[in-house]
Amino acid sequence: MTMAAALNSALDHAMELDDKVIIIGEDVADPAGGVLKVTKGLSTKYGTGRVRATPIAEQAIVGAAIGAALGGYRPVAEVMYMDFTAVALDQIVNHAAKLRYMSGGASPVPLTIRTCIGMQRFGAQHAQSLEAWFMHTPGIKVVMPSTATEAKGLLASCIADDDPCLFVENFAMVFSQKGDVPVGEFRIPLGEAAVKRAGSDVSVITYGAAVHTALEAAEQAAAAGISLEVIDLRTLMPLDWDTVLQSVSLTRRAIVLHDATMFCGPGAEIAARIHEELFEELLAPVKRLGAAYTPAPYAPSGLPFLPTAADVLAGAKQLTG
Amino acid sequence: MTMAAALNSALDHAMELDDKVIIIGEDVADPAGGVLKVTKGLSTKYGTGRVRATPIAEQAIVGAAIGAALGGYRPVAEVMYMDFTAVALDQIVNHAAKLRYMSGGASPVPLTIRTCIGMQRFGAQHAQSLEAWFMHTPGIKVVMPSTATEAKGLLASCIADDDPCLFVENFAMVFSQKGDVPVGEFRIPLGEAAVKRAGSDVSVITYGAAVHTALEAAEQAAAAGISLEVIDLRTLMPLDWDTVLQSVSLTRRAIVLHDATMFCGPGAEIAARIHEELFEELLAPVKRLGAAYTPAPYAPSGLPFLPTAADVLAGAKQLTG
Amino acid sequence: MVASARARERYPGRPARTSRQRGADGHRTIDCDTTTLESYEPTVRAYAPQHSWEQMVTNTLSETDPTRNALSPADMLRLYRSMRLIAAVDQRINQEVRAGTLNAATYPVRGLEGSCAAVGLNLRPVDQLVSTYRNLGDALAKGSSLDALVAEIYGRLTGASKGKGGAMHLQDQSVGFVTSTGIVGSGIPIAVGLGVAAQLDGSDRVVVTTFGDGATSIGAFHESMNLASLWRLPVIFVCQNNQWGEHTPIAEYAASTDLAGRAAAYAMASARVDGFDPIATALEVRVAVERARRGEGPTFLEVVTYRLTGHSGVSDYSYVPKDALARALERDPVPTFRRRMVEQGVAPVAEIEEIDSQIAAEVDAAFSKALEEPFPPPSERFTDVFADERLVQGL
Amino acid sequence: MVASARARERYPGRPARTSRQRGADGHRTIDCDTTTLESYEPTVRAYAPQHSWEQMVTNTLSETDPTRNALSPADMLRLYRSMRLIAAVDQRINQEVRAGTLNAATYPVRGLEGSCAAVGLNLRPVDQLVSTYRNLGDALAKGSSLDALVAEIYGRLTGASKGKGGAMHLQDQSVGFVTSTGIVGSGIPIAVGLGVAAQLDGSDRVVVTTFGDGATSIGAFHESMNLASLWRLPVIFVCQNNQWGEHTPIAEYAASTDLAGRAAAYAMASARVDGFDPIATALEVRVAVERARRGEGPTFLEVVTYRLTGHSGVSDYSYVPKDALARALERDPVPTFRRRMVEQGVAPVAEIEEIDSQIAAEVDAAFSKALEEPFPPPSERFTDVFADERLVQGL
Ligand SMILES: Cc1ncc(C[n+]2csc(CCOP(=O)(O)OP(=O)(O)O)c2C)c(N)n1
Ligand SMILES: Cc1ncc(C[n+]2csc(CCOP(=O)(O)OP(=O)(O)O)c2C)c(N)n1
Ligand SMILES: [Mg+2]
Ligand SMILES: [Mg+2]
Repeated sequence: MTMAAALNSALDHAMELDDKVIIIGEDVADPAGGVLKVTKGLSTKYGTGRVRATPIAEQAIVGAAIGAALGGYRPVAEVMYMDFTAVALDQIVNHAAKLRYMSGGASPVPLTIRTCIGMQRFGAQHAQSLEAWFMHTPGIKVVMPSTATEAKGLLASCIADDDPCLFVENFAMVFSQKGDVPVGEFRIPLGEAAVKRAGSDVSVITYGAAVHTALEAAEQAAAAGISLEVIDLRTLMPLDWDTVLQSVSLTRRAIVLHDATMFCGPGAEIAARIHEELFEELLAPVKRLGAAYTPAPYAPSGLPFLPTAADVLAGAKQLTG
Repeated sequence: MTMAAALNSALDHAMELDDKVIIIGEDVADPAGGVLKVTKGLSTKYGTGRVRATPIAEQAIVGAAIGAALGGYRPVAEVMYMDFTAVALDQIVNHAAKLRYMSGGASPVPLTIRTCIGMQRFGAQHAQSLEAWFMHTPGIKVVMPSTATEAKGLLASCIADDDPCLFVENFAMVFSQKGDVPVGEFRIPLGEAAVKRAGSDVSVITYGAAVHTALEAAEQAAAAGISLEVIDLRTLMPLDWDTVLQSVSLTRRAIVLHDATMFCGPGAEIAARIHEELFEELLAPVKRLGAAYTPAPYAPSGLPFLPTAADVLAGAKQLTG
Repeated sequence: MVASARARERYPGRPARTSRQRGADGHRTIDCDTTTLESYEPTVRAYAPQHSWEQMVTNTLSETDPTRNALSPADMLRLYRSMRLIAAVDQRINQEVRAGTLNAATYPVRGLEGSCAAVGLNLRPVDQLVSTYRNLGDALAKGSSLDALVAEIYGRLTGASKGKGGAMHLQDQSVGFVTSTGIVGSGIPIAVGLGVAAQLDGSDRVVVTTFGDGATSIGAFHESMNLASLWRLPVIFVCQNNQWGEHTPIAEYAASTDLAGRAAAYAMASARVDGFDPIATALEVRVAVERARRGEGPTFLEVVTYRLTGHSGVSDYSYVPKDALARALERDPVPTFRRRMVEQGVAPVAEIEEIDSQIAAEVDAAFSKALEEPFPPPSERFTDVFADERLVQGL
Repeated sequence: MVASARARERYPGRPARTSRQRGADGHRTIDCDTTTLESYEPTVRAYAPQHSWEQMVTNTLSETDPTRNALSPADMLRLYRSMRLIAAVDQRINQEVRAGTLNAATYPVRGLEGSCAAVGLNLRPVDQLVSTYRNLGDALAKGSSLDALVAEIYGRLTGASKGKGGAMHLQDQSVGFVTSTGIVGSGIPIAVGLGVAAQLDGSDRVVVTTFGDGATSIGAFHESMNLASLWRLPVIFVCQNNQWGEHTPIAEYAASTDLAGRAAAYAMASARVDGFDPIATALEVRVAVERARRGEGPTFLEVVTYRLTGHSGVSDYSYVPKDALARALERDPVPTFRRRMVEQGVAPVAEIEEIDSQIAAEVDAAFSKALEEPFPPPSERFTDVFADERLVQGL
């Protein structure tokens, strides 16, 4: 099953289980069923009252989803590409994330916002990983799966969660990631990282699409005699510090890897915290790898943008060398 | 001269010197002259063609400023409070910051966006320090002054700069900060930090309003026998790593202090980088102090939000203890 | 152009204005005014609105309209009580802010008492309202707890939001006063979403969202109007047109000052009403509420008043033309409505005086009580970020 | 309501539509259509537009309108050449994308050739244009370098943006093709700012911004329309109404499908024109451009066509109603206009054939050339982030 199908299955079960679950977004209704077909069939099954295709109006999409949440629903709003969260950011950060606090708990916002990281071949406005903005915003959870199965289980948890969640998909992975996804309803708890490969020399802390970069690097490193432990955070807020710190306390070396811009990115927080907690244990400073400090160059140009397995391998060699 | 007057003077000189400098924003024209009076008198002096009061429409304000910049002008756009940058974020990050790169250098955007951090007494939607979002956005400079004189000199540099600059003021400081500000045109180069107090035990790296927190803590620390060096970054992008690393290489202990949320904030980048560069020299891990991971609680409640001089002092004692 | 051209013929020398009629389907709508503005003058502008507020509201119910007195005496008394309460709390807050005994950003509602009360009169507790920073009138008219509001404004634990939200973000969920936002226009899409919930529930509850004239310039307003009309949601857009957005008068920021006319762009029913006349406003709100309850979709209501105070509790007000303000103050809703009630013999003067003093006492009591309430304990700092406060530990 | 009620009387049984007239001041404007939609049906919807495109454009220049042939033969040939070039490049790109030899996101412009060329015909090199991801027609019609565009699409150093911007972000500053944005509606405020610059310069240059029908739903559109009209900027808003926003037809996202009518909300002149008729479009654009040059402010132009392809170069197109598409294809602008030129004897067939083969050769040459150009060297990675590339070192 592709990640697209796994996400569809999570949505389907959630809607089946709870008729308060609704979907709001551009092109989400059939026959389109979403531009990546993730919502395919759902409007046919549950009606266009519950699966609402909208105008191109991200502020209204997210705002209406917040309102529906305040009105007792569990909306799943879709913002097509993560770059477009900038258009709706006021609703996300100033309202969804703050309403519970500003109301002293009277106004929880059980909202899930699905969005998708694009690709360099679209150019600089459809290729950004912007999760750092949301991690820096108190009051919203941030989830970024790397496999079809986890996508299903984590999305189900987001929808069932009583807090606003930003669920970040990835254009390439939606189609390329396939797996034996459990049928039926199932959930993976938010805030639990997964060790995707055990290792002893260097901990590679990562999430989302970069997990696959790390796993590829781990293969290559093994051939070079270096054992990488790959930790998939899965949830960035709340972040599973226990798993991270335990791994690094054993390997005593860490790489933080992500597709977001390195400067002031999620890796800065993770590296800083590891230094704070394991200052005495570390054999070398934590190495950070992220996107270059540039807008995404158009793919056909061949200019690099994202960190590669080779970068991870070089980092691991440097740390262990 | 207050910081408000200093900013006014910078704008006045810039407009006098270069008739391509224009101002766009809500209430910026006389008789209002800006809600904080920063643009007072300028529309009377230079006309409402060059000082344009706008509808309440931040996307149009920033977008029109970008367009005017592409059309050969040096606009200074005003977004009243930093929280409202969320409304205009698409224009700021996806356009102002990227246009030069996406055009291979054909479309520079010599734009300055002035905005202002509010206060807790306004509540959670008028009190955020969001500079981390912009530091994480390749292509835009970020400037945050702490004194009247520097406000003038740095704003002048932003306006003269050929890149988009976000210039962040602070509601309280606009009135409370006073100083002997040089009359006439003068500039402080972007990307140069200032050592605001020399010290030998701990480097406190900070910027904006928190500089005054640090200076207050330094007084108290001196009384307790601890010598703090206070570094005012002034510009967050580009960031003056030389000054930071040189200071920490001497003190071998560092606190990073800011009013932004600590989690995934600017301090994470600064701490991570210090660890990377001075891993062997550091006597203790870098200590970070920032706003709590909460929306800003309404001030009259008395709930704390921003780090205080006492927090800095406690941090310094911990590092030196 | 047709309608305004005709209007210009009828009233030569007066600014073009819209005509207002009942469409074939019985909905009140307004034709668009496509009058173009005077050409943009890059000179220092005189800060006077192009139209005086009297001109803007002359096309509401006339003095002789028989429906003008269609409210029962009981409803008129309810309106008055609500208006009086709003005015009393508003005055007290301004007094405290001016005296420095309340350190909060507050936004006076003087001038809006009647229009807020008129909305409240037509709503049931289950109906919902989303307001702005200028929220006091809406909050009280919707039936929010006076004690909880005042305590909130003072940042106390017994405040509606435990003192954490504050004056700009008043809410009382228990009576459908859902939220108030501090960011211009941003509550509008949220109200649309409450409308989606009401529609999906199959209930006949309605949602009102209030916002200023200035908010009509912002993108969120536009997106929300289209969506609400497209989905025929039970949402009433109440534009509190006080003719100023902070320091800027409407004619200096709106290409067309015919705000009600903008609803046509979204095929939405709309009306403009004299907001200084609580009865006219109440009747117009009633039409909109009934339409929404019947499932016939949203209405845009432009409620025209004039800002009788500075923008915020402490701000300068010298820039407002003295004559326009003086004329507006003559219509100050609470004293005007009180006079009318007395003149029309709706209630004996003694009864009205009794209401006045009862309210004065209630308000005094609420303020005294609030000042004795505890502040939220430090432990409240980290609650309500997420449902589970443990997630925030150590951050 | 008045106008549409009248229209309904005149055309009973047909969907209400707007009437279109010259106002007293000679500006063409459109009355608002306040027709409400059918009530919202929470059922699976049939994906067919409520109006067929023919109905939407019947109120443009009629066959007998004398101005219909007001373009000189030379201008008609220029139009044709421009259309043909756009079509040839568009076809070639689609072919390459389908063949997998070009790994880029591209957005076909088939159907827009005539309307893009009509805009280009009326602009001078110093005039400016801001486009979207569906930018190829605009880029070529504005006179951008063919070689620089094709090289850019292939990510080459000699591309207009050194290969770093790509297909979605074509630009050629040297001819006033300022920028193309990938985010719906976001180029519109930028065009408004170019209009501010033109106005401040005291020049008579004009700015055109193109965007899709779907972009009229987004906030940035609304904010920009108001600002441009308020400041009387020389900006022409060209809405390329191809009746679809990705998979969603206009009637399913727009509360009112009368897009031209929306300009009334901003007191802006507007017109709707048949975008499959390059001459009608060119004449309408001319009116708007002249108005802007005279300093009389902006115009909203709704150019109605139909999307003749999938949304992107590779996307599914099965959801589009076959009959509507077949009828639209009969009006495919390039062959239709070519036929008309031949029928009317605007130029001898041989001359037209000569143009066709010249263009085919030019396009072939540009693609061959592009494929031989170098890619940007690694050093280009960090240039153009800031003016000073040293600032990015080590980040
Ligand atoms: C998006 C945004 N921009 C600017 C502001 C600052 N601001 C607060 S109130 C106000 C004026 C609003 O005018 P109007 O909508 O007419 O409401 P009124 O205050 O007159 O009731 C402005 C500009 C804001 N809060 N939000
Ligand atoms: C803000 C934003 N939301 C969504 C998208 C995704 N998207 C790209 S094109 C498109 C449809 C646009 O339709 P329209 O404006 O009619 O232009 P057309 O593609 O038909 O030319 C959408 C939804 C986007 N690019 N930007
Ligand atoms: Mg107002
Ligand atoms: Mg379209």
